Amino acid sequence: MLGKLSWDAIPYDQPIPMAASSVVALVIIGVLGWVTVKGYVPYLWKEWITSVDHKRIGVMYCFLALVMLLRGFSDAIMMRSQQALAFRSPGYLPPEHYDQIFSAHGTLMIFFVAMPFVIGLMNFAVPLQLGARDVAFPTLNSVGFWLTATGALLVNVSLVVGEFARTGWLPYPPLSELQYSPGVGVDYYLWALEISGVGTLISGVNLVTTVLKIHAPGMTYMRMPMFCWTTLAANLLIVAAFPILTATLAMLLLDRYLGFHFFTNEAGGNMMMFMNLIWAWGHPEVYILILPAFGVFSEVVSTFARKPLFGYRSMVMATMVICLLSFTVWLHHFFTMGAGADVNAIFGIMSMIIAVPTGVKVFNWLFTLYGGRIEFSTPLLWSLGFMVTFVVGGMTGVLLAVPPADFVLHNSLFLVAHFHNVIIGGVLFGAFAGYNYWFPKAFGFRLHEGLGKAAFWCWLVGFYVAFMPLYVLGLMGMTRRMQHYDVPAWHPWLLVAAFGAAIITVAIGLQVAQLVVSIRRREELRDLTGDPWNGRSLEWATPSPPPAFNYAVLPTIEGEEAYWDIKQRAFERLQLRDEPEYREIEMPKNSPTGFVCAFFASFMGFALIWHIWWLVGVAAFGAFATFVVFAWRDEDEYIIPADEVARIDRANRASRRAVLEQMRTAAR
Amino acid sequence: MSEFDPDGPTDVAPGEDDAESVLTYVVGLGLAVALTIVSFFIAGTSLVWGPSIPVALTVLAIAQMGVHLVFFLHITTGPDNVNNVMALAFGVLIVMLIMAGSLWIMSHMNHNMMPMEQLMQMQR
Amino acid sequence: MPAEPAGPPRRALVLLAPLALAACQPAVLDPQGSVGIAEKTILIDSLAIMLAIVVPTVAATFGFAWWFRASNTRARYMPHFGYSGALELLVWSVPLLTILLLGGVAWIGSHDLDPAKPLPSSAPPLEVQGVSLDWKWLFIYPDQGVASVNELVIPAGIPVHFSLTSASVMNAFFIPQLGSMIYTMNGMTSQLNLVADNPGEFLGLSSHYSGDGFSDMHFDVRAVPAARFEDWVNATRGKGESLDPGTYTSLARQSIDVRPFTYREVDPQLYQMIVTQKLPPGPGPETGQPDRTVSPRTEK
Amino acid sequence: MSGAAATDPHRLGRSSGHRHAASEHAAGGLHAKRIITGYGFWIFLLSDIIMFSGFFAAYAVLSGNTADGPSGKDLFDLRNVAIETACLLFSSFTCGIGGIGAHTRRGLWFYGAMTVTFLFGAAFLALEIHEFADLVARGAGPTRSAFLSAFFTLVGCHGLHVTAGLLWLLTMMAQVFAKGYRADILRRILCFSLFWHALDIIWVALFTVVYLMGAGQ
Ligand code: HEA
Ligand code: HEA
Ligand code: CUA
Ligand SMILES: [Cu+2]
Repeated sequence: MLGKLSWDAIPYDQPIPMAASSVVALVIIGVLGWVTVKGYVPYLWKEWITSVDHKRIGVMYCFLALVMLLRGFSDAIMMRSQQALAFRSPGYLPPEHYDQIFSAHGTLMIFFVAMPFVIGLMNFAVPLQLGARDVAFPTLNSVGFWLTATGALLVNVSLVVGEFARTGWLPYPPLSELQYSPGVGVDYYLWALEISGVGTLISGVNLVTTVLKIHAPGMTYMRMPMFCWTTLAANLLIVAAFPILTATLAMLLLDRYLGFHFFTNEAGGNMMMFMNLIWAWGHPEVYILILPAFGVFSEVVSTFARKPLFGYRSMVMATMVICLLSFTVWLHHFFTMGAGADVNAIFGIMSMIIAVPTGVKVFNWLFTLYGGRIEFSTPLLWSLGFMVTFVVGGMTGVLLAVPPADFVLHNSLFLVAHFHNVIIGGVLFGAFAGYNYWFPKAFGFRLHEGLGKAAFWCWLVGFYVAFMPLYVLGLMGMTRRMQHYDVPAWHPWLLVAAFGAAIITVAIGLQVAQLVVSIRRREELRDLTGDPWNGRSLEWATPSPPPAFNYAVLPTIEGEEAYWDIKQRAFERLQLRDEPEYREIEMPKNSPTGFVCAFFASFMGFALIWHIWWLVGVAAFGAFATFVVFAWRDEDEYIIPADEVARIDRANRASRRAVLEQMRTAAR
Repeated sequence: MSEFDPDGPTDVAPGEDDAESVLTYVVGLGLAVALTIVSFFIAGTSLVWGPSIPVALTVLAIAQMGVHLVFFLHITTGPDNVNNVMALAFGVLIVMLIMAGSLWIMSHMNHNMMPMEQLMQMQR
Repeated sequence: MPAEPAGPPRRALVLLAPLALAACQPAVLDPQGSVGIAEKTILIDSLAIMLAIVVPTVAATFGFAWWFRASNTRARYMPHFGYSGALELLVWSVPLLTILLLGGVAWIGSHDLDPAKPLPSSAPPLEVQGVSLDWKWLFIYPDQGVASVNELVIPAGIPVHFSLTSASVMNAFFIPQLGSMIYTMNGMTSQLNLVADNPGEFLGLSSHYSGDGFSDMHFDVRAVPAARFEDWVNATRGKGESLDPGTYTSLARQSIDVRPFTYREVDPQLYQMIVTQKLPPGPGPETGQPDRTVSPRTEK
Repeated sequence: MSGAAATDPHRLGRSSGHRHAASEHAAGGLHAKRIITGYGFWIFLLSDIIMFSGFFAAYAVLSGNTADGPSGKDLFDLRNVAIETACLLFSSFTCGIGGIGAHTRRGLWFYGAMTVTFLFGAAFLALEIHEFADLVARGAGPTRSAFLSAFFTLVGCHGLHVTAGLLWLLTMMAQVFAKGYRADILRRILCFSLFWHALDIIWVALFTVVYLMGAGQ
């Protein structure tokens, strides 16, 4: 009846996960209870869960990422403390638990923190920057989000019911084959990623189409803000890379469920093929993460340096070059598998070549700063922190791309330090820059600057203290994924690293405090103008938060810095353009399709993991029925009447006029 | 591509067809059938030098895919089709990279790591 | 388990080993063989090449950010400075040239230090066949006809040619102080050539995660003078079990924390039988009850 | 300051107020929507083709690993494949005709051609299932060797796509029946025919690489 599922699946004998998960469960029940008691459920359902508004979906992506970030971080703390303790001792986490932790940490951080964060930012900002009313496929957008959430849910359920994979964030066979991992952990991993992978693909298709096909009049490709370009590149990579992941994981699933022999030891299976295919996805994946971050920095640096982005065309070019090159380097993750000198050398050199367009980007940001009038706001601090940190991480990446150097550094903590250096110093800093930068646009009030800056400094210092020792340890020959060790020389460095993680904890505390304090003081932090940073791209032309339809009338774009140009003209003439003729606007209706899909997908995934075949059948039927209903739907849109549009836009114009008024008085 | 307005009314969706195109479908079908027949013929014949058969088959397959793209999916090089073709080119490039890269890597791996016995068998 | 208890002097040695190791850290930067030395040199050279442009970049970031701060009235504000052909050229060519140099290093280095490439030496290399098992290392000396577990004894100054495979899942064979690592995989045999220039004790480990017992998959490497190596072989021939398909099958079962021990003699076909899978791959976790499949714990 | 004059908002996916029927704009809006949907689906198809390339790569690498079991030469029946190919080719043709029928709102063309398409597709599927069943019965199922795993996965994945296509085709016919040739329905038909033609392209690669080259080896 319940397949492999029984009461034994709950790890009573492991106090730590039990305690952790009961706390989480209590918090979830508490939040749900509070929401229900307060009567927020209808609001949440109508305004968020079924929303097809790209801004709302973007916010939900970021929210998911932040929650999962906390979960991934608790794993990180556990690993750091385990390794601090486990010198000639078993520490406090037995191997089968420790192994789940680093696997879950990597999986969560990459797929459910970094991915949703950047996708959320892109979803939120890109249509606004393009001067569009919405994305190309609003309902599918919601489906994509909810399938991602399903994946995150499954990974977290594994904490309580059963176990998570103990095979690392990429489950190399044959270890991940049924013979060597008979538990459900790998199945959790596989189904979570298959399901959320579909979600990611959908959102990739959506954003590619949006950037290429939906623009305000006059918004030609070479006038798009840099963030739109990096979005295009990142989503092209999603569209091209995620299918490979889906296919590869499907093969592993077939091996595990139906006894196929893709990667088994027996019957001619070839595990090297898995490595080959997974990295053919995996390397583009890291650029999927970093490119949107690059876009955020481009926006932030130019805004706060009060200058246009230096070398715009070169930046576009560099972005597209990175996009293509990222598919030519994947072997650098397995130089030590024995492909031979020619293959290693070619892929090594291809990897290094990526440093050229990346370097171009770094230098262009540098020259954007040059001659600027730099305002050290929180987003800019994150960007500067990124510029100094990322070049170090990129440099160690290039070092790893030299095959003979990689022969002694592969799989060492040096590698772990490299990728945290680029991911934290690049992706995460970018996400936080974007979070601070666009928060007022999304919610109508700014985040507290003081706490934001404090969090930044703790993060920066904490990062260096936590990860520089790992470079040293890697050079001392310490490999990754060690549950315990006997080498005395490693111990002090691991203690330092643990201390660094503690500093990061403080940073996170400050960041949470920043959010809480900002919400409580939202009135004094209110952004009345819709343009809190004196921005340059189009999103700042809308009120904060923007209305559902974004633009009452689509703006006409006449230059590279769409809003800046409009603003300058207004400043020169000290008056706004004439009021346009308002018309009614047609917007897509909210739809529960995404949520319902995800509902069935969650059950289907869970049932597949536990071999509960009847439930698989029921859920599959439900999903199919949803799809048919969706396919059958009539275009459902609703009309926002012209008066309503006029009312909202006039308010926006009034606030802008007030700014002009101030300028006029100042000019006198 | 830079100043090309993506939303100009000249743009077409991939697969867009107009009422006159029955003829293109007929031509496409004819070409596709012909190419298929040649492929099957070559695979089964001894008239062609054996080792060149895979090459010939590959060329024929590429030709046939081209026929399908042009006559069935209506992908052309016209200015209204730039975006569609660019996307296609990107996709084809990635497919080529993955296929060629995988085969190249894996042939080296398999060669370098073949167990001694099999290696000797192969040398024989 | 044929873990024959080591005699008192040996046990002392095992206990002392970590101390000896502690003395020769950091490992990769303190190489003890020509392969490791070359790799360290390449590592440091490459780093230096890159630092030459990374350090100025970081410095410029600080410098520009500081000088052009909004409150600095002496800094010139250039609100329209968004393009410069000369700078553009610089920005593309500097990294390109650096990479050209580095790429050359990578090309030559990959070929010179290819793990499968035999090392130049007047003496013929010592053949060692290594097998990674769950979770220990088996080293077979085909020419000497002996084998050891979790202990690798090699003559100093003479190159060693390793043929490596795995009995079950993937691992990687790595002795940080001697240089290159390489993966071990079932059904395949990878080649690695290393040399220890001088006698010494080194830490060897698996650098590719392979399951619950992974952290204990380290082994002692003892490079001894050539004459002492003969002594070791002779002493080994005198004790322990013999390794044949039967004993191998029981060794292949999952177990961790195996003390080093040796085999008196080895079936000369054994390695080939493992590589060609005539001996089936290691069995993996022993799962009895259904609940065990949920989370099979290792027996400690 | 978003005070730009209302210049042709209909170039956007979401047309603002086309009920005002400044009518040539309204048409433009619909046209744009068709382009957007078609383009999105085109991108999706490309990603699907890339997924196939993953399976293709696996097949190409594993095709020699027969584990002393049967190889392609022993198993493939080219006559069967030729008939399958013919089915798909003709169904692609009739699908195109059906699309034109829908566009020109000629029910007979549309329903007739799409029914023929369905029948050809179903025939293809039947032949494939028969082939698979036969192989399994001969002890050459997907668990026999890595080669057969890859073969069944690659060809089976295409077969699953065809199945999905057939279901989709039925819904499309039902939708036209229930709702008529509305713009959104026509858009869906456009996507469907793109899908169906793309499956054909994949099949060309498949019969060439798997069957023709496999049987010749
Ligand atoms: C996005 C990717 C990402 C990120 C951000 C991190 C962040 C961190 N990682 Fe992670 N790590 C990986 C990806 C990542 N890691 C991967 C892929 C692996 C490999 C797994 C494997 O081996 O298979 C790995 C492995 C890994 C290891 C294992 C090393 C080993 O193999 O031995 C360790 C050890 O300590 C570690 C530590 C840390 C630490 C201390 C952080 C810290 O920097 C933690 C940072 C903390 C946060 C990111 C939380 C921040 C939260 C907030 C700021 C909340 C704010 C909230 C509101 C505003 C409401 N990581
Ligand atoms: C956001 C993520 C991200 C980014 C951006 C990068 C960027 C790069 N990475 Fe990294 N990498 C990872 C995430 C990332 N990586 C992860 C997660 C892993 C491990 C996965 C695992 O095994 O679990 C990994 C592993 C990894 C390896 C495998 C090591 C091993 O397993 O042994 C290699 C080897 O070549 C490598 C190289 C590079 C290179 C060359 C870059 C380049 O793109 C960097 C380019 C940037 C610069 C160079 C800095 C700026 C440039 C200049 C200032 C110009 C001047 C500089 C020069 C000319 C040198 N990475
Ligand atoms: Cu795996 Cu050789
Ligand atoms: Cu990479």
